[in-house]
Amino acid sequence: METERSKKILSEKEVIAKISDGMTLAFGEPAPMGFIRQIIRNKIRDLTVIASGMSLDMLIAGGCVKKVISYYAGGGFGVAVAPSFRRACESGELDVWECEEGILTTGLEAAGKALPYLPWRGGVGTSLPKINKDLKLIKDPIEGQVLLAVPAIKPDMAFLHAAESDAYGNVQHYEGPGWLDLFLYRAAKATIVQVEKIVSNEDVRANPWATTIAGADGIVRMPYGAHPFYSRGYYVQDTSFLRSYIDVAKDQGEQLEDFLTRYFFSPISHEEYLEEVGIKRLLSLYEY
Amino acid sequence: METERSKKILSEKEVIAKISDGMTLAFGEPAPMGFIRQIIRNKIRDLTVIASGMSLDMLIAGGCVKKVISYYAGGGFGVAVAPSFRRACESGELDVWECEEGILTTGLEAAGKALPYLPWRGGVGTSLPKINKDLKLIKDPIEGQVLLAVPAIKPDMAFLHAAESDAYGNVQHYEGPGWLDLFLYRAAKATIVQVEKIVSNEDVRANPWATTIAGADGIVRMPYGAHPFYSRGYYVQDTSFLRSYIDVAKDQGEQLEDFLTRYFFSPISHEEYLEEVGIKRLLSLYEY
Amino acid sequence: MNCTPQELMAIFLSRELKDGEQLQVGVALPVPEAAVRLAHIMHGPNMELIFLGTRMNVHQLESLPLPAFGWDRRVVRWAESYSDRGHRFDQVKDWNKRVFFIGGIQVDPMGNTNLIGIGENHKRLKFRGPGSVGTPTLSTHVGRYYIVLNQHSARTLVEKCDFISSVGWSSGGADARKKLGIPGGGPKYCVTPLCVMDFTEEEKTMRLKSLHPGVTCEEVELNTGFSLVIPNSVPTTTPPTEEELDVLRTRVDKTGILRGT
Amino acid sequence: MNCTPQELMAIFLSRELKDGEQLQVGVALPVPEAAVRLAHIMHGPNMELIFLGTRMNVHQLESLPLPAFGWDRRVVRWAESYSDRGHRFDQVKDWNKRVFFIGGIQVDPMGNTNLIGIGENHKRLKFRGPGSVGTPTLSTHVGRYYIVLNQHSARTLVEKCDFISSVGWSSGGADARKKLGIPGGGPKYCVTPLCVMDFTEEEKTMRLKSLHPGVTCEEVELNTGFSLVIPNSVPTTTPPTEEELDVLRTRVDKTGILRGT
Repeated sequence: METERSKKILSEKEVIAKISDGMTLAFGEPAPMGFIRQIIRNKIRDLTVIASGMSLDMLIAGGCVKKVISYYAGGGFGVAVAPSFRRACESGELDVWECEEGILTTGLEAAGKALPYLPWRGGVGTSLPKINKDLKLIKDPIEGQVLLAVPAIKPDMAFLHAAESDAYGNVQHYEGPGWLDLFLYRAAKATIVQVEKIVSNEDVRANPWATTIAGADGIVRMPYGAHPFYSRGYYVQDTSFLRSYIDVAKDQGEQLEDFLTRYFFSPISHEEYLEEVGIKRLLSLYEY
Repeated sequence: METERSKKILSEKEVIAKISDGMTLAFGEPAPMGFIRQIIRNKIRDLTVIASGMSLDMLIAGGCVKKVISYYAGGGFGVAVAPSFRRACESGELDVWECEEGILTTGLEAAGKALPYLPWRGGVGTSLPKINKDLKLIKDPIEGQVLLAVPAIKPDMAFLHAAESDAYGNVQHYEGPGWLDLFLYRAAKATIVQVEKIVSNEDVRANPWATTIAGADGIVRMPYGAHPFYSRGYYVQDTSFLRSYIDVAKDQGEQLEDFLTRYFFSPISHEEYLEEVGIKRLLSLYEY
Repeated sequence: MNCTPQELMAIFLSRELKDGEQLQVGVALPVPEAAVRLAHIMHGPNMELIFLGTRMNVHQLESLPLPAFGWDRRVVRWAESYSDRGHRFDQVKDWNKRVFFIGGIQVDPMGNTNLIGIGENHKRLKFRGPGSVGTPTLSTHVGRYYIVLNQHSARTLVEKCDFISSVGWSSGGADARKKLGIPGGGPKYCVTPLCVMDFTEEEKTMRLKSLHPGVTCEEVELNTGFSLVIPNSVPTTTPPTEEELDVLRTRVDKTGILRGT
Repeated sequence: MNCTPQELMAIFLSRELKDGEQLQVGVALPVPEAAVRLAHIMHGPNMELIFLGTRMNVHQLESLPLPAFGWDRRVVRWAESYSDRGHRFDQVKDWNKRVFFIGGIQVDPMGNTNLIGIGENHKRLKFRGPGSVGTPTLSTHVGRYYIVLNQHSARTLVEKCDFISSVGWSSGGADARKKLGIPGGGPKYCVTPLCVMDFTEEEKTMRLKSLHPGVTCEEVELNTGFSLVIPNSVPTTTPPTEEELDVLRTRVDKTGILRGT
């Protein structure tokens, strides 16, 4: 008789070994920054990404992205649009699979349901089916209504950040996952989650209803892994850090290079990154 | 300035006043027996119901059902098929919209998403589209795969049983809702929930992730309201009661009439029903 | 009544919101955020507020401070439930009682809005916008919505959007949405720092409804990139009552975000 | 080795199940329930058991008693998560590592099964069955499944099902499922109290694979309503080991449900 249940805990290096150029990768909310920093540091190229906002911007600034399945890339701090995303779009070097939240989740649901497509109404009458030829206007077979047929969106891997997991991949977010996380998990071929803390299986079974992802394919322990974003129940976002990023990204110049070098390319591990940020700064981000 | 938030607590009578002959009603799991008993006692007729198993059988025995959207009507205790369902099907007096779990939930999801249909693969190659003409075989517009188009299923009302709710309709099941409950809630025009206990809004806000139904249209306090079925966290099913029902239902004769009279037609309220069952019997159904 | 245009906009919008409605506000939209909170305190004990996937009723709280930054997930401390548990769009059929607020980098006379970008070629935009977020689905299904602009400018209010991310009244006409099979009620007003605009009953093109105190028709026309319908007589936007302004300043916008401080 | 046919069936099935698989069992199916629990203890520390919407790994428990009644939701006491939180079918793409067990009021030579009813006219059946439950979707997507019958009878094993609720190998042939676009692996074996049957490689019709101890070919043929493929030599179903029977009786079926006590 076999008696050992296998653990699913991975190191940062083991995760990077699973990623290759050209893959389709999906990133949850808050952004799994530990993974994103490693992807940038390891110079993964030509990715198709499902990501949004400033973490998407960092992936683009890091040179990793060829195509983005995009519904939102806002900036903040007086900048309406994420600067690197904007530059890459306006120069024509980034492919944008233009969509919106309902269309994105519809395509992800189709993948999870092993269907080639699902219909959706949001987007009918807009420019979306004109600028994204994968979205087809159809007449529904029952009543003849005009709808969008959204093809299945199938990420190779989903990367998420969560509060806790046991060693077997039973993930529990604190107060609910980011809005897209479960869609990505259900659609992706594999899901790897970075967590603030690894807890016992008994802790998980004390409240199984809180298990949001049952059976992640890999778990990486990564305290402060969402920095500079928030991690619910642990810390708030580091607003001044994000402001510095926007400030240097606006010009798309040498300062951005310096910033990337300091925080993305130089630290060879998550711990090294946290050393660079400094413990005083991290401890100042308490959540309440 | 208005200062009062409205409560959503209803009496049994107020619930019955919302129901009329010919409606499409959906019943969750465990069966909301308090409502079902009132529906039978008030001789509501010609209903289309989404229900299953023995509670469906009771609704049929009570003469309320014209059509059933059916995926499962098993019996138990050595009887493979619910007896009244079987009799009504074999005599041709009951319309059966034949489906299965995936098709049912697909139709309910279409309703919740305000779509005329959704596609589903389970059922392709079976007799289901032959014996249920509402299920159409289609070719998907992206890859040409053969799928079933399932039309939206739109219940007028959903009736559910849950552990707890606050006065404002924030329902919290104990350890998760019955598998169909949330589909029914999202699809139905209105949802009314009978609960073991009404709790404070502060109790709800102490664990918002446990809120399974946010904003039921009506709440009825009904301790032991699922009897003879289980109520998770409160009591297990009353197996001997269910066995008695099956025993009298098998013959579809006078004994069944007596049973219905005793437990369904005579007690004019849920409390009267509980008196008939008896407190000793109820207290014996503790859950552990 | 001395108040900023942003305060007036928030107070105007707050009066629009009815008790019992579900009010959804996206990130970094201080005027709609303030409007919703003010209405909830003033006349909306049964309103449901939806911020960042969190659904709450906080009528009982003494104050509803605007967050310093719209992306502050600490709003969960007030949650009664999550508006999505990984399935944000499973109940859009009930969104007829939901109201939301939309901005735009371009808005045309029919209330169609553009968050995608400016330029002729989508593969090489002159100005890349932030993207549609959830506005195409929201504008399709909600009972009604409000276009809220931080600036009233001819660069934003244009004859024709380069791209449409949310359909308002499409190419115009009261049946425009019905013809597309879009169930929601569409945009009701466009609210700017200068004025409130509605849509004509038949053509569904934008019409001046009221001018904020001190603003002239000419000023509005000069800053509008299309020919706005101007009625013979245009009233002034009803000023705030003392109570409204007091509640706004002492119980909602305590730090003065709408006063520009 | 003295054991009941039900015990032998459970032990045979338990050997089929691989570590790491997800095993889903419906209500009131004691043979598959016992098989799954036995496999979990014997060689499946990474199996995931799914009963009644509850997902668990209970390898560490000393015993996994069969519930007295299949509908006993107290199985939640072992839950690590719920297999559906109101969305049972959102991840069927991953069901290739899931295994399930199906019964039937009729089963044909291609492993198609009928839970709907017997008769020619669906509006007036001679015998109304319980309905398809989730079997059409499960049989479409799971990696493989097992047909498990409580009785081996010519009334159940028929030439043609009056209705098909779950497609096995459809009208036959190794590509039958592919032609229908159905991704799952289909039925692997049909297990009864008399024997185990598999499906021929090319035609995909039912073939005798092994006879339970003491059962003859003639007995099987007499009780099968279609012409079963019978190879020249038919082995006896491998009997239980002492350890298997011991674990089954002392750690799974303590009350003797499979022994008929």
